[in-house]
Amino acid sequence: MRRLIPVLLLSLAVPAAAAPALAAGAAEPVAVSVLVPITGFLALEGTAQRNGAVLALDKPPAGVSVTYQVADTATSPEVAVTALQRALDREQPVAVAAPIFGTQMLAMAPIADRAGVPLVTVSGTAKITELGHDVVFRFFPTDAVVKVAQARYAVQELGMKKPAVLYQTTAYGQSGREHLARTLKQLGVEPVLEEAIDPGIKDLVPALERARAAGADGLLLQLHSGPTALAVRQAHGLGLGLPVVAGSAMHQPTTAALLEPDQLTGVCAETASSPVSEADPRVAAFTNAYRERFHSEPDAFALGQYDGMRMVLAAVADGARSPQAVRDWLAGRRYQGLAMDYVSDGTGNMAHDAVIVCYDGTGRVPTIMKRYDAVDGVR
Amino acid sequence: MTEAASRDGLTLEDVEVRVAGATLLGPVSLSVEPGTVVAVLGANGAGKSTLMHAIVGTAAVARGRIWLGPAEISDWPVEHRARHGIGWSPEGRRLFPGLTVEETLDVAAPGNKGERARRIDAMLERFPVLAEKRHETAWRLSGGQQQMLAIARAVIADPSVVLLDEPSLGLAPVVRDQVFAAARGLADAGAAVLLAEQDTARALAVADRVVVLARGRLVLDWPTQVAVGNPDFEQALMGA
Amino acid sequence: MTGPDRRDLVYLAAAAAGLGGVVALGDTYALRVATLVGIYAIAAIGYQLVFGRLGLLSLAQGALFGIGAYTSALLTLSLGLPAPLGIVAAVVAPAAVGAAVALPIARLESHYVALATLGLAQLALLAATNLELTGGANGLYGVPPLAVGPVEIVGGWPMLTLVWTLVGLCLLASRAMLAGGRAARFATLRDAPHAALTLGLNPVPARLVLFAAAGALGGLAGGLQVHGIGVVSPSVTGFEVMVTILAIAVVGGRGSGPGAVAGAALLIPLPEVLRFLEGSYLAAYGVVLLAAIVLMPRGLDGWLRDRFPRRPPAVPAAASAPARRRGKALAVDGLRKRFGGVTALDGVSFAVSAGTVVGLIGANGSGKTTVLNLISGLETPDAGQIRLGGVPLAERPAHHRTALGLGRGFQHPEFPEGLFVLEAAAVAARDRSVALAALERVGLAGRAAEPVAALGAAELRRLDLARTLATEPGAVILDEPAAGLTADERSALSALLRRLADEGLAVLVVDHGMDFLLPLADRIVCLDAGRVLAAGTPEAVRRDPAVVAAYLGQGAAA
Amino acid sequence: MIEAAAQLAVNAVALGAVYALVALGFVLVIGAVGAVNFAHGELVMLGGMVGVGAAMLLPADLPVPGLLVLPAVLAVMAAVGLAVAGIAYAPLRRAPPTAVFIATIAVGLIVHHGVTVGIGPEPRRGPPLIDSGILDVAGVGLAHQQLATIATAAALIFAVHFLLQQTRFGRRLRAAAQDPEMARAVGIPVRLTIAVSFALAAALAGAAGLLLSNQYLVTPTDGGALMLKAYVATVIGGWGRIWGAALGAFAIAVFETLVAASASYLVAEALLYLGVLAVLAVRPQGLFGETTGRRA
Repeated sequence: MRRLIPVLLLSLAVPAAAAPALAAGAAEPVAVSVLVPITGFLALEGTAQRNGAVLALDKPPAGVSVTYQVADTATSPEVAVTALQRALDREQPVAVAAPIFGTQMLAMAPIADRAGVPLVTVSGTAKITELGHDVVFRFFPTDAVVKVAQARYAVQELGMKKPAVLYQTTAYGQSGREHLARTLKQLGVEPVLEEAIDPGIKDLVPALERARAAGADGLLLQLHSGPTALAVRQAHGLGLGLPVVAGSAMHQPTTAALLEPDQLTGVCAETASSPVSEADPRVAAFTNAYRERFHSEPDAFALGQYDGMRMVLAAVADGARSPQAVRDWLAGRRYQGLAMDYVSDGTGNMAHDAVIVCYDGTGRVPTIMKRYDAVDGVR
Repeated sequence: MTEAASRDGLTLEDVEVRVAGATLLGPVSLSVEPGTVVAVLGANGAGKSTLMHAIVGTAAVARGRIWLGPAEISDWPVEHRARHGIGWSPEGRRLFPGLTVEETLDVAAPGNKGERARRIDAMLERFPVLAEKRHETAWRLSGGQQQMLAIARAVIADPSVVLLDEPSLGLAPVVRDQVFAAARGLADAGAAVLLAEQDTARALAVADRVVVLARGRLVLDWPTQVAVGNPDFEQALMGA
Repeated sequence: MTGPDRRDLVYLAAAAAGLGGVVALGDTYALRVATLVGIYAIAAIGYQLVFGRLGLLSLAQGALFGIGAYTSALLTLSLGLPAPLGIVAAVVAPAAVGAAVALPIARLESHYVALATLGLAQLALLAATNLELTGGANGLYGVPPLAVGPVEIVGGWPMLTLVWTLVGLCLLASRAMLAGGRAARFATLRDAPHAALTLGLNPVPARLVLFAAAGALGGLAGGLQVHGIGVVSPSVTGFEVMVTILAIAVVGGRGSGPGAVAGAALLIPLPEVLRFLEGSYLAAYGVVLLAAIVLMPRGLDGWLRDRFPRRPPAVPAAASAPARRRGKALAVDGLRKRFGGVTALDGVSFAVSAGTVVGLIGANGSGKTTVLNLISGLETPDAGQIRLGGVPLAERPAHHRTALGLGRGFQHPEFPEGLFVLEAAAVAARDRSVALAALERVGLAGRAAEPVAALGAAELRRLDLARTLATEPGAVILDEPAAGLTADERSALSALLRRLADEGLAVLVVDHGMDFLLPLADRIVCLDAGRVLAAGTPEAVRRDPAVVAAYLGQGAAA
Repeated sequence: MIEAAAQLAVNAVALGAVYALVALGFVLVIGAVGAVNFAHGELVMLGGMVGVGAAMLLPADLPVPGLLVLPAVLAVMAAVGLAVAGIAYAPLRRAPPTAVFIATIAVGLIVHHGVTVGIGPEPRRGPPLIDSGILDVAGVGLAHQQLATIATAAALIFAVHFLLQQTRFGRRLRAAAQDPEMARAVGIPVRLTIAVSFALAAALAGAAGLLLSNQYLVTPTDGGALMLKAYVATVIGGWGRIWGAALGAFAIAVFETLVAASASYLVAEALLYLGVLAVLAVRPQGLFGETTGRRA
């Protein structure tokens, strides 16, 4: 045990200065902490978050100097809280890039609230902005926005009357299912099947067969990347011939990469944006920079987190040097990001637009089929 | 067989085995000539099995030396000793329960496939009861068949030293006779046979020499003819 | 105890150094990590009771942790119960679950214990993830912090103090649970189950108590956790928590409470130390964990044990406790037993009067040990009756027979790891002076303060007899007590058995060596192939032609 | 409806065959050293990733890429198995079994996070075994892929069966697993057979990973669930029994496909674990009993 003491001490004393200080200007650097899940079942989304944040933080606007450090929040609230506590104590950040994992956000929000440090996230879990902690800023439309877009597109554009909903037994899946059900009800449509799917499940044919047996006329997916690709592929293989409107996982280029273009024919997905689909030169520049830096394709989570961190940096450039000042700036300003324009609805929801992207069967880059702007009536 | 004279014998020189500080065996000095059966008698716990373990290598020798012919094998690993002439049929037989008769013999036989098949056939010829059970798994054999298999497994590599530990345990009298006949046959074929037994009468009937162990020590080492009917021998045995 | 264990001093020094380190760092983060260490330490102290002391690889401790967390969260959130009451419920509910599963699970063999507990844990995880009540995968949030009156304990020093006070209390509670010779009894139940049964130790209450205690501590840790961070999600019932607790227990040293604390202090901060490696830190954690287990296969506590051996127990000054037991006659009548197709015993009857020694002889496989197993209750006869002092035994469980006055010695006695001679002898004794008296009778009193591991095979046999005598039996049955003894030892043993008989005990001795039994026994019973071949005085049996034939063979008899 | 049922049955067989490969490797190590290799699920995942990587090295548009990389996956994973034996088992031969358990947990962490960091967290698709196509059998469309998966898994299972039952090496391996000391005393090099068991187990895990990776994709987080399935299959089948473990694996696959299709995944999973508990309540020795380690 005695030998462990130095280890223990070392553990608590690893200096925050380990991160590279990227002094870009003469001004005293501000710190930002990037706390996202880069291991575990949300590692894919968390890595996109990290990459988006890093891309923004590496090139701060003129006159702003920023240091940052990345830490993993893994899969439990406990680890996220520890990481946040460490960041607050050791890094004194003006803002935190916070995990996409809603459960972790629920645990972190009260602590960040007490410290007055804004949490900038792309988590879709509706509840994180409903608890009165005015430090949570969400740069991705909540489920209350994207699920509305998904349901409306399925019902109003594709004419689904008897959809089957397949959702993951994770926070992402369950929250999405809840909002899908709500919107479908408002649209007067009742799902013929709602099937919960554990992430450890390999074969989705049983669920697809149940959908067929229930007489479904379309599939609404709320699954993570791998299972989404599997559902699309197995539905194609079974020859179900049903239209598919998937959750945001489907728009991720990593998901499309798992499928052949013909399997993607007619598959649509909701998302906040689709960086690889945009012709806008600013978005294209982002996409190229992302590819060059990370050798992978950016998705809407990366872009949302990028926009969020850019807005934080804009606040700093505008003279906000304290967490409180940055928080106030985020809460009070409108910001023109790459994916959309962001403005708080008063509770920290910054993104209010959703898009539906679809694949036409010729490639793995989707086209934006429909934009749902200001779904929640904000702006 | 004619090669008897060229075979290696077994020699133990002041061998001691200790476990957790207690001396279980020895010091024991003993030699077994090729072509002879030496019967090891003594009560349970007298050290008969420990003696065999020491020779096989499954018990560490704390002191003393063991020779196989001209080679000292005291430090050899177990499998090395097995491959160079020590065959062992342990107390309780310890067959591999999931293996068939043929498989059991195969894993213990040396040489290439043809050579092994030849040896297995020879062994099944020598133990006809096993021939009809060739493809039966070991745990389904009767006690006598299991014992025959254990002996066959011990000798299929044609070892120069054969150790038989309580081979007659739990067997019907007629089967016991077969086991002892087999032990004698091994010696007649040139092996040095060490036979630990409780069935004194049958052991004496096939042994050239008899040794008595008591509390880990050798208390008597006589030719069989001298021992049989000798009251001192009887005393040593009953008192052991 | 003769003063504090030096190992405890090492632990205390380490704890003081750890506290110093935390004070020196002083920030909320350091306090939080230290608090987390304490929370996992509590769960692991509990786990040590089942995993270490009962020797069962339970995979449910993580689930019990989760049940505690959810119980307290639900009660405080939906019923508005004050958090301290929630914590109480977080202790009670998992304790009840632990007790409820203790018996059905503990009768399973090792890997099946692991699977059954894993199955329960998976069901708990499934429920937590999919029930509305538990908030689904998102879990429950906004769980109020612990509060004393208006003062909230949200983190920092108050929470640290609370958690580590509880760690201390849990260590004391676990120590109390293992005091008074219970540690030795649990160890005997774990490592020497047959001996335990014949010494009258009942495994059922031990399992109930230890499983319940493990559940209580697991739940307490879960409750503290949930009120500390304000949310609970299914990840608390997940396999990762279980693996963490298991790793802490093994790295800390199986069975040791302080080891669990040390293991938590090593493993919980480790990812934090490695944080600078970003994504690779968990792989690095794996490397360190591997190194730790390879360097210390028996854990930190085992490693310390090698350097600071446990102090021997205090040996009572006087060992003059009078035996309380009166001699009782033992009789078996018509015992039959078959194993599969083999008839082991075929109608065996004989009696051992109080105050006499009866020798039971026969070739290997003749059924001697089976007779002893039936008398002591390790096996059940197919037919026949066993009476001790007139009381029928055959229907009673093995551990009841000790209380009725039966003692049994084994040919190859089992002893648990790490005990001292006196502790091993006292495992089923009324008190230690009785055990010391028993040691004196077998000539081991002088070695009472030595570790059992230091004894030789012959001495272990005597120790086995001593722990049997320490139960103050009215009849003893011994399996080859003289095997492997020297001539001097045999005559001492012979004298001892004679003295026991003279004190009124019924003594039944199985042996091979005629020279041992002939002068000692009042009567000899000779078994052959499961039947009584001959019975009578030693001289008569020795001259019996059937016995001579069986022993020396026809050739020698002729 | 009959078509759907037939389709599901084929899926159950395909999944069961692959799970059986997973369980087979798991049970081999248990048989050889009596210890649980907790890293086994991660080795399956690693095998899938090795297959993905190896396929990248092949020129595009080969007819049977999966079958071509299979030998490479087997070889690489066998080497990994030897490494696992060398670092997580050999130093702990004399240590308590729980030490091996923890050591393999550590190896699992290293593999899992090494892969996440090394090649990224995203799901991957392994190479198809053969060309994609549908074989029509009595109105039921059977994907070539699936048939090839079943055929490959079956071939490997029977190869292992052949190796264990029909070759001298396999017999020696079984003998060493049943009584190591006695095996040495008849001249069997037991340490070698143990090392080979680990290599074989990892190679089977790798093959399973390759088969899963095309049919069901592979992500670095797959290991845990696969490990649980192997564990459950092994215990249902009777600890240490090769064919029992394979049957247990099929039982799990049946729950995951047929039961899930007629009820739901949640019900299927709950029923599986309740069933396991019920089996243990009635038969504390597992469904098919336990023989390994018992003496004749």
